[in-house]
Amino acid sequence: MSTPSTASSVEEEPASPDDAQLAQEDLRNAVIRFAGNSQDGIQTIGGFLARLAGRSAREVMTYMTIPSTISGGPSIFQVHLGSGEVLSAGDEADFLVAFYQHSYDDHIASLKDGGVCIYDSDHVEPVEGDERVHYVAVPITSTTIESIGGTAKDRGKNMFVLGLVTALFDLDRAKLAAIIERQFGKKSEDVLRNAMLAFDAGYSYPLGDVLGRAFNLKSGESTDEHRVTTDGNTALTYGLIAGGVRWGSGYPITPWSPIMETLRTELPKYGGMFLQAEDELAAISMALGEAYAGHLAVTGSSGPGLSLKMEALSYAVMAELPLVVINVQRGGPSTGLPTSVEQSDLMQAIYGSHGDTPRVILAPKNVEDCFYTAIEACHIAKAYSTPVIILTDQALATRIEAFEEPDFESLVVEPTLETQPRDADFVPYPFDGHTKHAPPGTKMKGGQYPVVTGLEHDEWGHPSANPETHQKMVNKRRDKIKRYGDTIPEPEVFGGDSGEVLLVGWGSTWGPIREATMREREAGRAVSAVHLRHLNPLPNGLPKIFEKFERVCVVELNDQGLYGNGQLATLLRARYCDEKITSLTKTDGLNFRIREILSGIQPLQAGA
Amino acid sequence: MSTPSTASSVEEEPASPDDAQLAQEDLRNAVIRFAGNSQDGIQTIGGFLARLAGRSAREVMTYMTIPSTISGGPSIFQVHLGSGEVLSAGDEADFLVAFYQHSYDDHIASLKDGGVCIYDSDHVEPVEGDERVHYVAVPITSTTIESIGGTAKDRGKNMFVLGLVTALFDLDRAKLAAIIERQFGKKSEDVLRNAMLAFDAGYSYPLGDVLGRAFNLKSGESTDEHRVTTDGNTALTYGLIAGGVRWGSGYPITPWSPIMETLRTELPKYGGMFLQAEDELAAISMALGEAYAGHLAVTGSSGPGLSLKMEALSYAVMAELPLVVINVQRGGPSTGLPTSVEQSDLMQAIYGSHGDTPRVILAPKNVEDCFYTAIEACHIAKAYSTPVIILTDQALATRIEAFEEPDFESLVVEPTLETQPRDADFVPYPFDGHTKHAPPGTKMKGGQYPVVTGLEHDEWGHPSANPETHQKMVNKRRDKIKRYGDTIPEPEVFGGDSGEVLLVGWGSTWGPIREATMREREAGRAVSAVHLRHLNPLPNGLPKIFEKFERVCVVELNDQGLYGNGQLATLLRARYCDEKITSLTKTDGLNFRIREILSGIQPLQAGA
Amino acid sequence: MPTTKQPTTPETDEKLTKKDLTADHPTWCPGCGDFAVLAAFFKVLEKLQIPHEKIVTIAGIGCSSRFPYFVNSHGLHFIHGRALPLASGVSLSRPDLHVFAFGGDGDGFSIGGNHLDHTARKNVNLTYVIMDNEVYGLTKKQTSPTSPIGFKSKTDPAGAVDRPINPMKKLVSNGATFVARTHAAQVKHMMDMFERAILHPGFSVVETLSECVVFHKGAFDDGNPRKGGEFELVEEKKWDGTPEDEERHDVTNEEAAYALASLTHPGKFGVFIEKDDVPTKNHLEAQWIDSAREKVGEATTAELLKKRFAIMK
Amino acid sequence: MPTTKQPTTPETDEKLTKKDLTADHPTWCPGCGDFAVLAAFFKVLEKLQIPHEKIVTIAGIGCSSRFPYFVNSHGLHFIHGRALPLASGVSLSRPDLHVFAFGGDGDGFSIGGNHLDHTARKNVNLTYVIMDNEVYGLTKKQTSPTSPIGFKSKTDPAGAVDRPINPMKKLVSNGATFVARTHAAQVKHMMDMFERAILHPGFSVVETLSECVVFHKGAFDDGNPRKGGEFELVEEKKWDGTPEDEERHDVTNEEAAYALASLTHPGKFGVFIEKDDVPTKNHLEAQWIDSAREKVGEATTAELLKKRFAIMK
Ligand SMILES: Cc1ncc(C[n+]2csc(CCOP(=O)(O)OP(=O)(O)O)c2C)c(N)n1
Ligand SMILES: Cc1ncc(C[n+]2csc(CCOP(=O)(O)OP(=O)(O)O)c2C)c(N)n1
Ligand code: SF4
Ligand code: SF4
Ligand SMILES: [Mg+2]
Ligand SMILES: [Mg+2]
Repeated sequence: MSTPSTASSVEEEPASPDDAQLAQEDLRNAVIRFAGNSQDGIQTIGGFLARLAGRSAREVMTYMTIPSTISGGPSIFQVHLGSGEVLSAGDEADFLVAFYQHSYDDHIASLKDGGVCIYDSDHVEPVEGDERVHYVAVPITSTTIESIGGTAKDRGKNMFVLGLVTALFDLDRAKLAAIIERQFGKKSEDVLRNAMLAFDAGYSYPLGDVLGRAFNLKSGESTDEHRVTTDGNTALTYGLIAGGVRWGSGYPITPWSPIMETLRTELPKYGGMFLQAEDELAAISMALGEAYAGHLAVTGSSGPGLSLKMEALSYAVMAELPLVVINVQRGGPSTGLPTSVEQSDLMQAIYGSHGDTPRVILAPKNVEDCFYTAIEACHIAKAYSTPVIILTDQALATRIEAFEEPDFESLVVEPTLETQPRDADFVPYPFDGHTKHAPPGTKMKGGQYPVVTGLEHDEWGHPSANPETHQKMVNKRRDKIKRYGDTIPEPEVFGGDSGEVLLVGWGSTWGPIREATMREREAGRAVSAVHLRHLNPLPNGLPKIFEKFERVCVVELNDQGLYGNGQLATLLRARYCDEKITSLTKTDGLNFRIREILSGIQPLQAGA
Repeated sequence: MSTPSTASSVEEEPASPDDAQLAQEDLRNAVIRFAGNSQDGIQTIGGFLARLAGRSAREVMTYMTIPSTISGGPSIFQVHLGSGEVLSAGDEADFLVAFYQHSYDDHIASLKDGGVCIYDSDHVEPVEGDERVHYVAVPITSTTIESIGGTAKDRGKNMFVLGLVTALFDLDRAKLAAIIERQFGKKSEDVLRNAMLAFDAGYSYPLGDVLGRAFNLKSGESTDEHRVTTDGNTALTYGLIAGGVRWGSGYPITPWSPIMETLRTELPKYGGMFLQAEDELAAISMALGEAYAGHLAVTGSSGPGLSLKMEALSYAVMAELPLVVINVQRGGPSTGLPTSVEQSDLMQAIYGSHGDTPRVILAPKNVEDCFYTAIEACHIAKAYSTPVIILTDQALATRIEAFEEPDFESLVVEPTLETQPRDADFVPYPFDGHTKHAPPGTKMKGGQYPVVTGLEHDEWGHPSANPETHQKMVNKRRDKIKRYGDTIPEPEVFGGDSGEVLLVGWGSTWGPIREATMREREAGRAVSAVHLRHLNPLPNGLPKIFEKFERVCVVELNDQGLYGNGQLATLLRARYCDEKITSLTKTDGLNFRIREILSGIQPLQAGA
Repeated sequence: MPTTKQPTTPETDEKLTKKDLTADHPTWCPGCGDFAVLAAFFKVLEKLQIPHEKIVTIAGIGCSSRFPYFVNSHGLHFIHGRALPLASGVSLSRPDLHVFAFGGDGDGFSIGGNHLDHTARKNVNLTYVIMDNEVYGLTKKQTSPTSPIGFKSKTDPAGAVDRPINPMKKLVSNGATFVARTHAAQVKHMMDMFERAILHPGFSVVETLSECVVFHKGAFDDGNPRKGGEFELVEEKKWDGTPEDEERHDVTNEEAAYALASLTHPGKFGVFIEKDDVPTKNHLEAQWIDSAREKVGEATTAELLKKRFAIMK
Repeated sequence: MPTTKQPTTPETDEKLTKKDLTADHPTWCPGCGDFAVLAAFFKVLEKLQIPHEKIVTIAGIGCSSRFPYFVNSHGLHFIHGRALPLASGVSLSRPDLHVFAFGGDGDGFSIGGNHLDHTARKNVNLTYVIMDNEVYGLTKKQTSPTSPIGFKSKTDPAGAVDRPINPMKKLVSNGATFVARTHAAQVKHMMDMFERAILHPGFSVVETLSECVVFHKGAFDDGNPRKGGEFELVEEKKWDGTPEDEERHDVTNEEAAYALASLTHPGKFGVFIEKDDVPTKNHLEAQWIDSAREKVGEATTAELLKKRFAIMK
């Protein structure tokens, strides 16, 4: 998904609902204009907001236009929310929500300089390179369809947008829900349920730090033409291409689909191709075929699809084939919450396959890191001839952030097909673990051709049930990954390198954790944070870091499990047997709010 | 697989290669008669044994019969091994290995009273109820086919039997391998490889304590008509039936197949049916359909098949459907070693599915326990409406042991279909976690019918993305399993309840660990053992036990992983953060030998 | 007798109405073809008066697979592509139920294609309604196995290149014993097909062209007279010996059905295959159970197990 | 030009012999039909003189799937049922190779049945040899999807009850562009079928009846004259305009092929389908790549990425 330039307007800090709240404090008056068709029930949105404001301390004034035809037509609804005194419905809007191209065309002018235009990217194509305002693309129509299996008349998109705005301005969700209930409860229980489905989807949609961005511009930063703005799925996709991926295969699933769609559209330009398979089993099999053929290949999916790939992943470990596997995590288990964020697939990534299957797991911390993590995964997969799983998530996938444009010249890896003839002493599975397969097409000077296999095997790939051989091969596959592990840089501590509480995070919780750490330190509390991008193997050197803190609290978006520990916490406790490692977890489909982290670690702090 | 009565002849101690070694010490002279067809190359077996004995301290004398026809025909080869002085090839045999019915018929008489008859259960049907000798059924033909993908002429079954005998008498495997190499190496490398494949398969075939049994009889115990003799797969299968399982579905895979074959053959007698599916995905889906229909259903497989069931297992947790799932573990990863024992699927059983999926994992400790574990799994699955995974393994599956006949009257659970009408206040997914589905066919007095679903849902099963709902439902699914966990009896310590080293085991290592513990205690060392049958959740009360020992060593047949801990050790360390918990692991496709455990724990002992 | 016991539910004489069957308001987009499928399904159930508690609706994942939420009956919303094996488990273990499976073209022909073939050859007694919109709807417009060549989607921006599968050829050749084809814009015809499918003993499939108005608009206009298309019916033999009857389709003739399946889009609508002489798997397995039960007679579970363990002594 | 580079392997003029192709001694049971399949495969490769290093043998799991170990060529032994998608990945990403897939009836029609249909409709350029013994061999005699009704196996002690799938109907209807049927006891015929399959542009399948002498002895005697059976050939049209030719089979006629497929066991042997006019997926995707590459011209990867990122500014 591409958006017009808002380069100047984006700070590097990651998005999190609370950033919105932060910014909102400085926001005196907000004029929001909803432009769409009356059939979409945009009046309803306005009505709800007005009522909410009415019930809150907030002042409010609204106005709307009535469509010309009864059958409905273009229409707008404008709300002026204010913490101070509100004198008008506002002539110029701070925010414009555009449902259709015509809404955008007719109303973009009413948006004040530096205002924010949220548009339905399923219908609207904004003017390229318009620097006057900030653009935020949200696939309103399709995300609503996704979240409720359709868009059920006017109870769909408008409720989604209402949820979106509620999160954006950190409005009182509970109060609004109550109002909605009173409204739809009358009609019927299931109408209400559908409305809430859409509302919750909008509320949990990761908009990113929209307000934050707006304010930086107000504070008049100069624009920087070296910065790019995009979402995590896009950044990851181009990271793969930069890393040398030219082939892959997948099957659609939210929120993974955009990656495969972009790869399929883009790879031909680079001389490669991404294949849509009939299911996830075929997808990973095709990708393994491409890998065996000598290419650096990728496959990916989300929760349910990853579970289907576990058998072939076990093969990839046994056969020692390089493969990059993407898991865009979403709410689980089972079909769960397809459009919500969660980090509950970590253990599966490590232990999901049968047998002992040492493999590499990485997790990007923000949108920019999605790009670099992808490149890193490519390097590792090739260097150690191993599957590498990247755990990203629904929030990173769809969130828009800006970052320095990568230095492609220095980063790009050109793929090569290593079919140069091999000498007679070549073996596919050397006991020293330095496996480098000879892809088909390679002449074997010794005249003996290799077999790649999933049965336990000798160095030549011949099946073997010999006890010593099995033991040696298991050791080899494990030591190979340990050898890689020793190359992982020791993580850096954010804050001070000693103190009371050390927060540990992975993946998209990086932002809120960092934010919380800063708040605590501002408040004079000795809280620091360390973020892990390498989850299997874990980097060395953590004990040195941990020992300088009284408490180590692992903050993650998964369940505390049967023994009170989240998934990463479980791994850390198992490796280091350090009782001071505890967990702060939640699974409500939303990223951490700063205040949730702050209150969550309070019990760990002195005087608590 | 059924065997004629050898009731009297079996002690309750579990089998392990070392028991054979034990017994063998008392074994003065062993006369072994191999009876088959010359085409099977039984002479080769004899030849190898003779040469081995020649190269060892052992004395040896052999004789053979030449088949009448050139094309080959019935033939025997007899070997007389002895530690003392050997005067004849032995007229009466202590051991008879019968390849065919005619071999059995013609030579059973030559076996002395109390002798051991090892027969190919693929071809031989021994006389029912013959108490004169000990019968050991081994599917020689099919296991050889399985292990090498065919039986490749005379290099198949005979090498398998040679491996069998080598393990049985604890002969010098290395020496024999060398002899075999010299023999076949001449011919060609791959002929040798096939020979070794078969040899290793025979060597790792879990014969059980054959000699042990023989000697108990010699020491003239009185026979006990309350004891039954069978293998673990059979015991488990009838445990399921006793526990109320009437329906199920599966797909063939070694060593799981015999369970599904017996269920398919037997269930109709009990008014149920086991369905052969087109693959493992369909198998677990059919079983879930049977469960949803109101039955207690079972599915199962081995490693690769379990990986394919991970997505549907995630559904079973989300939808809260009762299901018993069997995993007959074998060597991994991937296709690995289909006919060898390993315990490397524990982590997958717990963490293999996407999302947070709390579920119950049990593991039987010996053949008898397979029966009772199955019944226990049935109870749990129904009582908590949850999937329960039983982790058995290839050794337990095929090993023959004797045990007290179960008291069926008191154990049998008659299945009932609970379609009695439900009141208007019924909900399928109560927040209190006491889920009891109303199967189709149930009249709903309130007029509203329930939906069973894999999407996150409210109490009625309606999809919901509401943050509070998701959090509450995740908590509920977890707390339900914790509630069950609190009902698990605290494990008992074998040996003394305090001391230097506590060995911790699970599954089929129970025997060797127990044996090793006894040896240590005889030698005056303060070693005890605790065995865990409940792996998820773990029983409470372990810290109380651990604190009384200086070292806790977890003995298991899987890899030490990236951080030096086996799979159960990892779980224990994560839960208790107790550094004294260490690991003794191996993955060579064989169960632990006593001496491997003894030497393995030496470093943990004082003076080491 | 140790077979599974079921309490007999009290007989009721209330009539089953559309109102009883209506559950949540469907979440489908306005204009989605699936609304009509649901309406037709309600009407047929009303007509056939199947006991309310005996109706079971099962689906995989997809917009169309949301079906069970919109029918007030026992229902199960499963995972993507596996609805049929699950439904088979229900049908085979509970012959007293009326089992319905619903799903889309991706669910049924892509990830679920193999289960469809094996359920068909085993002739499991259940009714399967495929809502084919020739696109992946719920995941927002990727090429599906029935998307026509040239169809522009998010995975084929330049237009699909792979030959689509032919659902009717698949169903005719895999041994399904009732195979019909209908169009969501033709409610009467849909009802007729659904009714015959439900009354068919064995595995019955109705391939229903149901438009996705958001991601594949107009896909089936060529089969819709109101959109200038042609809705051509399969003329079934009346066996009246008239010369016209020669021309008509014999629903027991597989090769003739295969020829019908070979017609180009929109093809013909109606019953392609209807074979009543193939035993259902339900029947065959029940026979096995009955004969086995007969042999064991009055023996209790405990007695049977004892007997079995006796030979292990 | 940032497309994948491959070092050109030095041309060699050594002739490829059976000896070069022989690897491990097959582990199959004495008398297993698969030995003959292997022998025929060697002979055809000898005849066609495909460059040694360009030959790739791929298989799933099963006795027959051990094939790659017995051929001295680049080979891969994969997991059960997924050989075709893996082989497709190899073929589509490496058009310079000759890709062969081998497997059994369980591997190909049970767990792998869906992949077979989708590989066929996409017309991926590779050759697939199915060794159908109508039983699960490696796992020791369970009913397979091609086991005849009444076949006694470990999972059907009283005899199989499910209608087996008809491999030829499946292959004719799923769009495979070359479909042949042969018998392991007829080496010459096998060789002929293999050769034509290999020379066929696109997805070619040879269904080969190959006896499992241990678990399904005599299964194909009815197609073996030496065992008193009949080996009836498909007479292909010569297009010589003679009246006899009327009767002969047109290998481009799907409905005629379907009729052939409907014959009862042992049926006829030979080529059922041979369509050379269907573009391969290899060709279609290559076209897309070429036109895309043309548009970008000499641009390097870095330049292309820069260009893409520019619009994100
Ligand atoms: C294992 C798995 N893979 C992929 C998905 C994502 N997914 C959900 S529905 C669907 C296909 C929808 O198309 P179709 O079956 O035709 O139903 P429609 O929405 O068109 O009615 C896909 C790919 C999933 N939920 N589970
Ligand atoms: C996922 C998975 N399921 C099951 C198995 C067990 N298995 C191995 S081969 C096979 C079928 C063998 O039959 P077939 O494909 O016909 O080959 P054959 O041995 O008859 O040549 C099965 C079920 C497996 N290895 N992996
Ligand atoms: S997206 Fe298409 S298939 Fe789904 S509900 Fe909307 S119109 Fe129907
Ligand atoms: S078991 Fe059957 S298929 Fe397998 S090698 Fe032996 S004869 Fe061949
Ligand atoms: Mg569809
Ligand atoms: Mg077979």
